Amino acid sequence: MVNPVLFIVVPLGLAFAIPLLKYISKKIIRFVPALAFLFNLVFALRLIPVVMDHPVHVHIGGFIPPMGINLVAGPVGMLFVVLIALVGFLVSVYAFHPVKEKYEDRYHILYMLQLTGATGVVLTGDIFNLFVFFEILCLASYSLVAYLGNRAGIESAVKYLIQGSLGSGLILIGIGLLYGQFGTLNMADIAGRIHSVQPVSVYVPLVLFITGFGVEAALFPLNAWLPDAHSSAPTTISAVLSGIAIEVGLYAVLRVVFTLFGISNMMGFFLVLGVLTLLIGELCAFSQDNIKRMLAFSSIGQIGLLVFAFSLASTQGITGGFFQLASHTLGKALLFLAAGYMITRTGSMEIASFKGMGKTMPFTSLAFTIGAFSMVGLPPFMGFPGKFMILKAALHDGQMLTLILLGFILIATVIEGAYFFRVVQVLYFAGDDLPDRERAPAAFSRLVPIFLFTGLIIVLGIYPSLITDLLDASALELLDRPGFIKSIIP
Amino acid sequence: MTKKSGKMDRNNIGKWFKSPGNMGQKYSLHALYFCTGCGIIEIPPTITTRWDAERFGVIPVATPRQANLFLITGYVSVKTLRYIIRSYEQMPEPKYTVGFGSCPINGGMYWDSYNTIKHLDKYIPVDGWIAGCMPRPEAVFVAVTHLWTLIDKGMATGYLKYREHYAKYRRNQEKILGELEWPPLFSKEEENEKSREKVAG
Amino acid sequence: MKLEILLAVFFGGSLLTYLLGKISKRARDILAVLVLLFATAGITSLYGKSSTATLYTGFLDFPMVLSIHPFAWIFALTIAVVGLCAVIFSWLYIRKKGRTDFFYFMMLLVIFSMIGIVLSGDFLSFYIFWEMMSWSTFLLISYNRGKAIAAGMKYIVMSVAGSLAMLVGMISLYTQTGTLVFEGISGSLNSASSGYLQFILILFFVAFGIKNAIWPLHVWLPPAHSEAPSPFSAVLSGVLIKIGTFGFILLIYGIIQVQVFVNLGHALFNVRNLLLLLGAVTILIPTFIALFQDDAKRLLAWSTVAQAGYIILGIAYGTSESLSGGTLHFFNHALFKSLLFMVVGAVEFRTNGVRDLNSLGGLIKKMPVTFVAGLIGVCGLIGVPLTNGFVSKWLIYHTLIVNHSPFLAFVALLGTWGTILYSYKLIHHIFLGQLPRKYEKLQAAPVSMKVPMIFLSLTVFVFGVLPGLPLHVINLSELGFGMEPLAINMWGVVTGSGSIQMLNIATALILGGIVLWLFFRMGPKNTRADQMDNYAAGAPVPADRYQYSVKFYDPLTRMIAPYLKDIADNFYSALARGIRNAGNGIRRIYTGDVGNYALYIILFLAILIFIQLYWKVW
Amino acid sequence: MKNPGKKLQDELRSMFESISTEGDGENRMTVKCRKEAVITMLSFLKKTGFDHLALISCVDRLNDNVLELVYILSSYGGDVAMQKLNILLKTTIPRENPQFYTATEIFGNASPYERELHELYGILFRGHPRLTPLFLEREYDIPPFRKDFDTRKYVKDVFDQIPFVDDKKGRT
Amino acid sequence: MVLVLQILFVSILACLVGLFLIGLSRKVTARIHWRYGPPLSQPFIDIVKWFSQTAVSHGKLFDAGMIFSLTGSVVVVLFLPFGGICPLSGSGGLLVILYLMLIAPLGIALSAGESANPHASIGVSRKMQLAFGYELSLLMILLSLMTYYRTVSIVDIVETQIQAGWSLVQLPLVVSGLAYLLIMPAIMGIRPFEMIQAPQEISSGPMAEYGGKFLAFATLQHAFNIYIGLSLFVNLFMGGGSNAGYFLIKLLLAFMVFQVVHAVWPRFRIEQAVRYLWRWPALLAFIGLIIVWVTTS
Repeated sequence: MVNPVLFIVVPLGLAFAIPLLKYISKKIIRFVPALAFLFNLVFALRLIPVVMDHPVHVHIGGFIPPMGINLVAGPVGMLFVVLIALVGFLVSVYAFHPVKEKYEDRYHILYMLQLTGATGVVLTGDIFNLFVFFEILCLASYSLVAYLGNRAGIESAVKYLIQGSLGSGLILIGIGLLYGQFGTLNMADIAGRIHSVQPVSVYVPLVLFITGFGVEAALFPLNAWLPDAHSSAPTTISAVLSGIAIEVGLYAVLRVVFTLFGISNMMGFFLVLGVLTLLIGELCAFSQDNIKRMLAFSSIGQIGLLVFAFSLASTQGITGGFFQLASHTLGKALLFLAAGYMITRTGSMEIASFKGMGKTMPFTSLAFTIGAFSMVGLPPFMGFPGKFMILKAALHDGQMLTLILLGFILIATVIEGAYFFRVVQVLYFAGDDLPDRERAPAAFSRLVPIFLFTGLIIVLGIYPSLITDLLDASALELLDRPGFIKSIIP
Repeated sequence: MTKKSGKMDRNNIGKWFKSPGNMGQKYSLHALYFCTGCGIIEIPPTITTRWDAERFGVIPVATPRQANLFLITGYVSVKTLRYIIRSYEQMPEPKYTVGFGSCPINGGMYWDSYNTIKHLDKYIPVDGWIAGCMPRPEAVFVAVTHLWTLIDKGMATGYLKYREHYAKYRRNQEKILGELEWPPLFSKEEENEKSREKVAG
Repeated sequence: MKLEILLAVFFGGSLLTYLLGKISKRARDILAVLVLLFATAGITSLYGKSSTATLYTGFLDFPMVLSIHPFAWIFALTIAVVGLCAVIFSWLYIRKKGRTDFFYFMMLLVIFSMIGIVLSGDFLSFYIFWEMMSWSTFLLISYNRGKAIAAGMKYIVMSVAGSLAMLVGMISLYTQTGTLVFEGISGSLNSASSGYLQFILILFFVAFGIKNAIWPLHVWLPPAHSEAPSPFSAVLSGVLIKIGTFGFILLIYGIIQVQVFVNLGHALFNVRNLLLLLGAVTILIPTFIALFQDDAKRLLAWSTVAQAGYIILGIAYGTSESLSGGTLHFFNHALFKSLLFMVVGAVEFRTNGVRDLNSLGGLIKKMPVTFVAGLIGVCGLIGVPLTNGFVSKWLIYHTLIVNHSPFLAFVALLGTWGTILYSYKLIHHIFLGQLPRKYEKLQAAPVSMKVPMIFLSLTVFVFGVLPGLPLHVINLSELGFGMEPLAINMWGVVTGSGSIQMLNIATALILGGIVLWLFFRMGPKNTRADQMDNYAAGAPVPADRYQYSVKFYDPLTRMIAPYLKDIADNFYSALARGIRNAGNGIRRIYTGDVGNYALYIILFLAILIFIQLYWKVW
Repeated sequence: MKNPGKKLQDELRSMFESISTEGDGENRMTVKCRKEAVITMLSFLKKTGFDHLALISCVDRLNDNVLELVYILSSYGGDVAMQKLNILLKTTIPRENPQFYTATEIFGNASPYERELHELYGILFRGHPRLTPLFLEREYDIPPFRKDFDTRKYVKDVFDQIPFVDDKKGRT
Repeated sequence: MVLVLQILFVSILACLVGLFLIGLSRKVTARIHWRYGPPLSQPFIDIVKWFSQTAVSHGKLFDAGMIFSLTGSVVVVLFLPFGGICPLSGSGGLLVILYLMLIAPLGIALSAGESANPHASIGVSRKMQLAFGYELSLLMILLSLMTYYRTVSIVDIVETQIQAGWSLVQLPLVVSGLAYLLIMPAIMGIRPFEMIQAPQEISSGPMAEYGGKFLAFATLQHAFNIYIGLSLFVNLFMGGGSNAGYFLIKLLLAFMVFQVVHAVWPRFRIEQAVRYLWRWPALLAFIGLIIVWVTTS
């Protein structure tokens, strides 16, 4: 039974080992990130059965809570660790082909830092430690967005930086207020004593946390950075950003709202906010003709759907939300990788330039189509059970507000179907049999991750009950706040 | 010799059973008026109230397919000959032609004109003539009654003559009109086969 | 033959066809037909049996159940037969075109998913097969590029909207009754309030209405049918449209029980009257629009929409006779409509791609067998007594009249006369009239196209003269729904207030025909005239300018035209434009200036605090 | 404008030399001129208001071996008095292979008249867009309307040569 | 055996009555035009003549279509009660009659289409439009009858009329009867609505290419058409007659009403005809249907 700390330590250590390894030979540094995340993936999967019955607690430096920093590896945490490790490993395999010759080692270091930050955020039980890892994640993302060095990349990175830092500033103020109020930084401890204080003074940190983490989680007004960042970042990075970074931001918001401050009737506001994000994301995506921006806006839309699912605040809703989160991570990573690979062939990001790609790159376009069908929620693919569970939860909830919002969700899904099918049609049917470009030999390292993602989407689409028990456990962990508190502070 | 105009034996049932074909043709002459020249002015009075050709079963019809009496009223110019021949050939088989007025007989007052046809029966067989430079309606009825007697005696066989001597007729037509657009109506072998059957019948 | 084996082999077969196509085209064609033959044999062997089999429970522990009962059997058999004929038909039709493996794979997938829908015993498998049918149809409609892409897009957007509505309806049924299996739902549904039932009916009405092309939701059908490749549009308009009918029958007669459905909700404003009204409108308006069409397949597409109206009338009326009339009309319509599409496809194949009615003509001289098939198809469409269309239409009219709703009967009968006009226009423009010079050297339809056409024409006749065969099976299914079956014998229907005996009508017509034929042969032999020897006031017949087909019913259509603006289509395009403008508008929010973004964050903070002050949320 | 014809006559006389005009100037006036002057005369008259060319006809004067062309003009556009006036413009051209200039540029409707004259009198109008036969079915070596065309001889050797279709059976 | 006799009797008699009525109509028209007119037996003479002519045929469908259309008319006659006799009443009511009545125009349409003559095609398209015109009101009238008597079979309607008196005088059906009167000339194809096969109109429409035998069949079909239109009217609205003689007198009476109109009226153009048929008779029929629907609901 491996100690959860290793999930953070190993990638961090290897990240800083890269400059040393560079002197031995330039080639092997490309394989280091893959190695690190393979380790994470294997051991995380081994840890899941353990975590299922009782969460694993690690007290760093031997200090017992609420003094020192402690890591809490509950089902939620492990779910995210697995997702991060899986996507990280496959994207790093995709990155065997160098994105750009110069500064390749810096790319790999930042990439590993980014994902270590993400893993750290997910596992930590201490709000300041949460902030630290969150900062590592954001900083690494800022620099990676600007990695390509072209004008668009730098400009969007700067915008992302400004907004991100504003958000982090707010979080820091929130932590300060909480620390001033309760004198401790341990989540469980704060959660236990949250109601002993009159609400107004606690409400301000809640709002600050939500806005801070919301910037990273791309809620409606806060996500202005996302379209530029994702479209100008290199393919692998935008896959990771859409796949992991936003989800981790959402995890942070969830952890704050559910465990730290407990459920309140803020949920109605979050329901509306979620559907608003969904509608705006889908409508913007509908009128895009650059494929990466379209996928970015569709990520915003999906986040809105997740927020709606989680704010139903019922076990079914949260399980559905987690399932949809997993399907979005895999689906969006697949879409970005496939689109990126096709962009290297067509040269431009315009959808119109993808005419007749069905003939020249059959496998990638097939993968893209399956990804698109899964995002829209067509049955044999992973998106369908996700939507199915969310709808079930919403209908089970049965209030009038939820039903009306459900109507909006359906309209948004139709719009989503419209623009995804439009791309599929361009791939296969547009263009009157132009002389098909010669089918270049597909780079093996690029196709493997795409195939693995597609396989996962189909398998989980047909047998969703493989991972539902893990999701139920994580939903329970989120919902029964006192259980979480008791398990950390005996 | 003036043949006594045939009495109307329409109600003689015996004759109906003996030769229904002839009787049918006699008492239901559906006329196709080829209105060339001045003769057509005479037709409306014959078919309307005052002279009423319908008493004898003669009614105007629209297309040659439905007609068995072909009335050519007035002078025949070279251009209209082409359409007369075409209409005549489109009529079903027991068909009778009647030249109306003196022009179809021998060119009438246009006897020396360069573009009128002098003797119509050089080009299509004509069974009966009605003399007069535009004969009156009564003359039409006399012609009709004469036609009855001809049909009775089996002498109104212009259509058979046309069929037998089609080559001669065709040659005359081509001599006047030059090359004709439609193929010859009776090709060689069909003609002798028909005539053989006629002889046998 | 167990159901899962049937479906598994079918799916495996279609995958194999795709792969085999890479190796040898001939083998792929034969395999495709073999797969369909196997399916047809399998289904026929299930006659009369009604069994259920749970497939697997991997999906969120909802059991996926397959079940067969006589009612589903009719649908399954029709789908298989029409699919078989379409695939045989497409042997030669598709050979010249590109991407043939893709075409066969998708065709078999569509037929597989339709049979899957019909055999499914619970809503989950029903929905999964429904979605697979939607997106494989989408891929097939946009098969031959150009305008087909827009048609495919219109189709998929509407069918996604429809299936989402069904998903919501299905899950709300689950929340109400706790199970997704049909029997379970119908068992525990009687407790539900009539308002809830009406809500469910409206939701399912949207889903099935779109597929069944009921009037306001029919907008996708004409472009989809005229752009899809002909063999597929035969399947599309023959059976795929009727999956919505299957859904309606399943819902109204299977789940909600027809007595409940009939007197549900307010006396006048209930779902049944809505369906009846829309059914009537669906009969009238498309029939008039079909008069205007100049493209053969678009005309047939509009006629499909009109005939779907009859079926809706039959089903929504609720009596056992109207149900049997509706189902029989589905069965008949599948036969003669796919026959007509094949005829148009054969003509299109021979004249390589000409579908415009005004440039064809006189093809009877060159394609006699196709003409006879087309004529029988058209007679079936109109409902001429010796064909099967007559029996089903008679049943529908008889119930409408006897149960005292003459206005619906009037609309349906008027629809039939509209059908006569546009179907004669179809036959006249393609086969009758002057043969243009450019088609002088046209060969007849190839054998592989003639066989399915002849087979379908025979079925149209056989079921016309012996309506007892299909009616017997329909009676079995009505017993399944717990309704008293119709009094039928082999030759027709015998009811208290009026009956039809096809024996008398058939013998009268045939004997009369023979007597008159002998009477006709009396008298001298007819001489044969060529088309150039027609009456043209003595003038020679001008070649290629002597065919009257443009603006065929102009005096009539000129009168109707001002009233026939296509309201539904304008509404949908306006909606699409609205969404696009909204999209562009909203895109303005992301102005690209970081100052605004920072402002947004602060704004968000302000809103949150405002909520707390105002509503004391926390 | 009591008497438009009088004014026109002296106007013409001043404009063109060697023309002679007679007629009372009330309703008909004939103008004779050389064949070269016809086209300019026509355009001049058209400008003064005689915008309607009623007919072009031709008289075959065999004995003085001349074909006389007559252009009949009338006026719709001019003022009321002028509308009563008809002008007959006459000119003469030699009989052997007669040629003349076409009037179609000035009066569009002249082309059928000229085709008719070409067919029936054999006058060749140079510059005519489409000088094809108009009515006649058959070709004639001497154009039929010429006086030296002997119709009786023509009938004798064309129509009478065609044999009757006699029939042994004595059918008519 | 009795059935076969009845069938023969009814079909031959119907044919004779039809032809006689055509002869009578030509005689009456002539008399109204103040001229003698042809003998009453003129149609029979015409048919004998036509059968002695060699006709010109344009192909197999040309003949088959003609036979198909005449068969349709003959079979319809068998379903209509002729006085007391109705040979095939058991197997079909008004709906079957309606559907059988569409075989005749379809047959002629097919054979005229085959004749590849645009006159015929224009004629057929006019015939179809006219049929669509009068069918609108005919359907409403028949529906009002069927709802009033609550039955689909025509024999029951005749029986109820024999006891309860003509339906023309039943109060709710008067309006429908009036509408029927207005559309009768269109159904029978006589003068105000004769634009389909009048010789003056585009050389007699569909008949443009019909020669000897075909003209005979077309006239027979026209005769049957007149008989069917009249007998439908008489059976449905004028009590239908308990024995054949009584029925024939009613037939003659009805025919004379329309014959007088036929003699003096000019011909409508096709769009005038359809516009008229869709305005006044349709309105009356619609009101009739509403009245019947309300009174018998």
